[in-house]
Amino acid sequence: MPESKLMTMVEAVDRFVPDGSEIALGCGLETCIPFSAGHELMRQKKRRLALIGPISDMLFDQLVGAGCADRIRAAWVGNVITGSGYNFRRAVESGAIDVEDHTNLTITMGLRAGAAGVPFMPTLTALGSDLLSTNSQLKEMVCPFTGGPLVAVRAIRPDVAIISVQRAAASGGAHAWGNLGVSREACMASRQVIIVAEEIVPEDTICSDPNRILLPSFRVGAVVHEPWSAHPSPMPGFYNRDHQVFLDYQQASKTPPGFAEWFSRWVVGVASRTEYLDLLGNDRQRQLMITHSAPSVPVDYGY
Amino acid sequence: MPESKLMTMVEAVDRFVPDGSEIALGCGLETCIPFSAGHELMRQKKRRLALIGPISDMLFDQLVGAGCADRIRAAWVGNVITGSGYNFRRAVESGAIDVEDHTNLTITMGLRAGAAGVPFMPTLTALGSDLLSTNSQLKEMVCPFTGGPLVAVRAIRPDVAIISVQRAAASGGAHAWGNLGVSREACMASRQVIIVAEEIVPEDTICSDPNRILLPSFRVGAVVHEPWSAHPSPMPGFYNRDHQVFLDYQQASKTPPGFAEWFSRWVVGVASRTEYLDLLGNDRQRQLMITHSAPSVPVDYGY
Amino acid sequence: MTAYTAAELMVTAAARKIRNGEIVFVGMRLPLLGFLLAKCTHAPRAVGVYELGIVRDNPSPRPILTMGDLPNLYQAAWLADTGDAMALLQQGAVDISFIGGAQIDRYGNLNTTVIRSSNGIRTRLPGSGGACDLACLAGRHMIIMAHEKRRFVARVDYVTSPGFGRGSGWRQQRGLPRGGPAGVITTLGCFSFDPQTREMVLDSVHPDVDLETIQAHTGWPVAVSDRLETTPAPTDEELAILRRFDPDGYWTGPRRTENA
Amino acid sequence: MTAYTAAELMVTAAARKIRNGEIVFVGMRLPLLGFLLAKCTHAPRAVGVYELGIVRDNPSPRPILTMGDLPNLYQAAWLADTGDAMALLQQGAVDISFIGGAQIDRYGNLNTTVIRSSNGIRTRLPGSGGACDLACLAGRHMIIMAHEKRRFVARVDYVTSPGFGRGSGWRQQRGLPRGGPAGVITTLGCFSFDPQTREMVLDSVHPDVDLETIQAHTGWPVAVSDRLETTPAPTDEELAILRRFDPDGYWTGPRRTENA
Repeated sequence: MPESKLMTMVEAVDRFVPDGSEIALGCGLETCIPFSAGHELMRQKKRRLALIGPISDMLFDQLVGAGCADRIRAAWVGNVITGSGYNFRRAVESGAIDVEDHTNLTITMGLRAGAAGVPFMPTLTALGSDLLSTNSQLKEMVCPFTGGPLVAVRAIRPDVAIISVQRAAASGGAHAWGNLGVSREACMASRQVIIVAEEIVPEDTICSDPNRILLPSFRVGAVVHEPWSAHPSPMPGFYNRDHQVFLDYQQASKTPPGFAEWFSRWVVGVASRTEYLDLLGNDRQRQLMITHSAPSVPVDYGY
Repeated sequence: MPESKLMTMVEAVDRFVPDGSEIALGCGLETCIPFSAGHELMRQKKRRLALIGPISDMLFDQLVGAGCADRIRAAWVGNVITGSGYNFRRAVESGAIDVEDHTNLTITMGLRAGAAGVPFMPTLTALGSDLLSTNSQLKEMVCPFTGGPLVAVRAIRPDVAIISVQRAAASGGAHAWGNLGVSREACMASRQVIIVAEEIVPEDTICSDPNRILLPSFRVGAVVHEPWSAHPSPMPGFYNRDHQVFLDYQQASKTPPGFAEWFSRWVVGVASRTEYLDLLGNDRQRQLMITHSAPSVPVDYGY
Repeated sequence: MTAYTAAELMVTAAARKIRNGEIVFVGMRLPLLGFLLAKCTHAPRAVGVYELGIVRDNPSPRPILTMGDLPNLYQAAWLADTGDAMALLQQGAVDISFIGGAQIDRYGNLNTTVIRSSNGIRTRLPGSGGACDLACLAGRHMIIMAHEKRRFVARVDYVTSPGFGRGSGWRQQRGLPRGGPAGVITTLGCFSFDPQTREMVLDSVHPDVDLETIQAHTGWPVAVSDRLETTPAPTDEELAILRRFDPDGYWTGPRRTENA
Repeated sequence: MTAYTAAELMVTAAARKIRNGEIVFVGMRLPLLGFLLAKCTHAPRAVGVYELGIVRDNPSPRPILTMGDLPNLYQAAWLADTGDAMALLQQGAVDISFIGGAQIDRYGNLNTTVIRSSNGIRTRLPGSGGACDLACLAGRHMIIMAHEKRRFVARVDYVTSPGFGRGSGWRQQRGLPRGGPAGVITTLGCFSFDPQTREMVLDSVHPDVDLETIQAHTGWPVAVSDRLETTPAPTDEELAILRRFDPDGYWTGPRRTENA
């Protein structure tokens, strides 16, 4: 029997995310965003985090509003269906946080470099843009073969990645499906990985489909069982996106007092994801659950 | 209804592999080697091919013996369970073929560069080896960030990749499972892809599990329905490795007359894969078929 | 003829830029609808690539508000990594893409990063996302944005997504491998770029908009095509399809949320 | 005590080099068995990484002849790309690996590419495969090979897989980030490398082998450890396990096919 890495979100965040950590989260860009982990980071008053991800829908804006972050390494920070992230805007404008401006492709190449274990990767993007002058992790270089200009992206190696997935075993083996964003690279590039799973399943379920395993379990530090961890973002196989929450947050976060009210109600006003779900209500959850089931046709790994 | 790309192996090879092509095949290294495609290349007397792949078990040796190739871009050419490839050895020693010597990692990085659309990728391997002086596609370079030495691997962009998979739809959507080797990179790096499938299935079967699709079908040129295409290499979900064939081939290929005999019996002595399987015999096929079924637990892509 | 909103006109104009069989990198917001409209009208063989790591060649089974909505994953043609979608782009496999911006200049350079006002106040915007990548690497890209004087400026404060830089030859000099903006669709008209000077040229004005209005909302002297036209209105069929995909008018209705 | 073959002794010696919990990059042939033996004896928590794109943390359900055999994929801990397995290696996540060679020199440099004989005839070998990568990037690597004078040479004809190059400091100078050969297991004895000079040092001779035989089969003056031992024979338990995994003696029996 492999060692169990099951623990609560409180314990996982406490143990694996010290203040000052560089943390990749929201690696699905719009799907499977680990909002529950983000809220626990806020409840534990984590400070000086660097947030890494191409786009983490509105989670980065929430973490900035809660004062957890002093640096963002991202391509886009806002609220996907409404636009600007107001906490982010205020924090940058006041100088409270630094931004390392990436594009989706540069941050992907940076994580791929980290995952591959090389100090940089080259890309053709961002040539001629002002990102080259404001982000020191991007350097123009000459291709050793063609002689043409390229942009070198320095490897990104987060201290920890937090990934919301559909199902995991206690050992850390995990199945993720849907669009994967930069999840695979982020897991392989990070020194530590926290898996947040909708369901805990037997090892055999995970090993029944080894191609769907996100990363080798020896790279996983913690497995947290937390249903609805990604709400209000969607989780393929479980629940749809809760658009209204994004609209409500936009309104709430326009002013600091509005954000404070949202924060006291939805984050510090609940002690855990269970209480959050109680506050959300059963009806709301029922409305979001998938109603059109579409199972995959199995494959055979026999011998 | 999407356009059907179904055609015979004769037609696919005739249409998509002109003499002089750079061709990636055997991308599973030991599994899913497209032997049937290789044998059709030999029957059609293809010439001046460049063969690309880290390790293609003994297929490259066969193609070299048949005179199809004048260049090899690979990490290892032989016969996995017996060692040397005798045709390869003879051809290199006589100067009939050129070898671009790679390691598994350099050829992978070259294909990943081709797949990513960048002109090279850096790696830490091969420093201090003589590969750097004999392979012009590897160049020592200085990291723009760390100042340390690296090896730049020039992008590899095959003209065509031939990939044996378990199941495909007529449109080119294909499911591959098991160890994937460099299949994903090779498909994305190649200008044209030929899919050879054990089974042709409805589009819905493929779309029921989009994470398992090997590459977007708009990149596929041909879909060939050819059961047992990978024999004697193993095909997960279908049949085990036929070790005896590798041992027999080792003996046969030790001398040019031995190889000629093997070639006339197993390649030009049969007009198609169907005739090859008749020659192999039903009993042999039955012995190789998987007997312990191990289906994957399905996942849900509903909404 | 059915009444329509400015956004519906813009989405329709965008959809018409997609040719049948093209590989389309589908951005956030209005382009989502433009791609669906094209698929359902003149470009049924168009394929959509989404930065989340999605490729689709059929429309989603129900309306979506954003590309991560689960119906957009159902029976997708490929679900993979963001890096795989970006690889198609970097290779040159993407024919056309659509991006927006907060500021644009006459050469089609776009800013979605930071605005500096004359009194020294900075306004921070969300950043590039995939916009810079699309502007650098797609075969061509279309720009869709609100036409306001504060947005159509002589020089953008920050080049997030390069257009033609300072004009003719600039992209080649910077090493950009291909592409450049093919046109701009605004709330007032449609522009293309002069093949020589690379400057924005007004090709059509939307119904009920006049040249003076456009000039008044543009921070440089507008170059006008010899063959200036009126932007064709959406057909009833196009509107019906749009409203099927955006039934609540979230993106194309009067209730649309405007954001930089 | 059960009689055993030279290959069984070598595999046993190799298995003992694996520590419990280590990440092992498992090469072709004998190392396949060495890993399985270690898993079933002192290193149950060892994890195997295979260049085909396989990670396993349990033994395969039936004997395999090579790593691509389907039982090696069944209930694997990860089935992925060759690039993913190599990424673990390049990152420095692999603790130990095993490689073979056709020629070796006193600094553990290996040649599996080409032999040049004195009469000018070249013999082409299969090439690196993953051997160069393992020699460059694993935390440490063990070398397993037949001990013959034509193989143990003063200087290899081609450096396929770097050992310690020309001795002390060489790997650092070339920019290799870590590692180096930790030992050599031959058909005659076991060697380690001197921490200062980086030269191969004989630590043990196999039962019934004497020093003179080893020197006679080595193309340079052999350095011998002050604490020279006899290589411990495989235990009955080890032999029983080995024969379970190699029931026909393909790799460890007298019928084993020898190849460069």
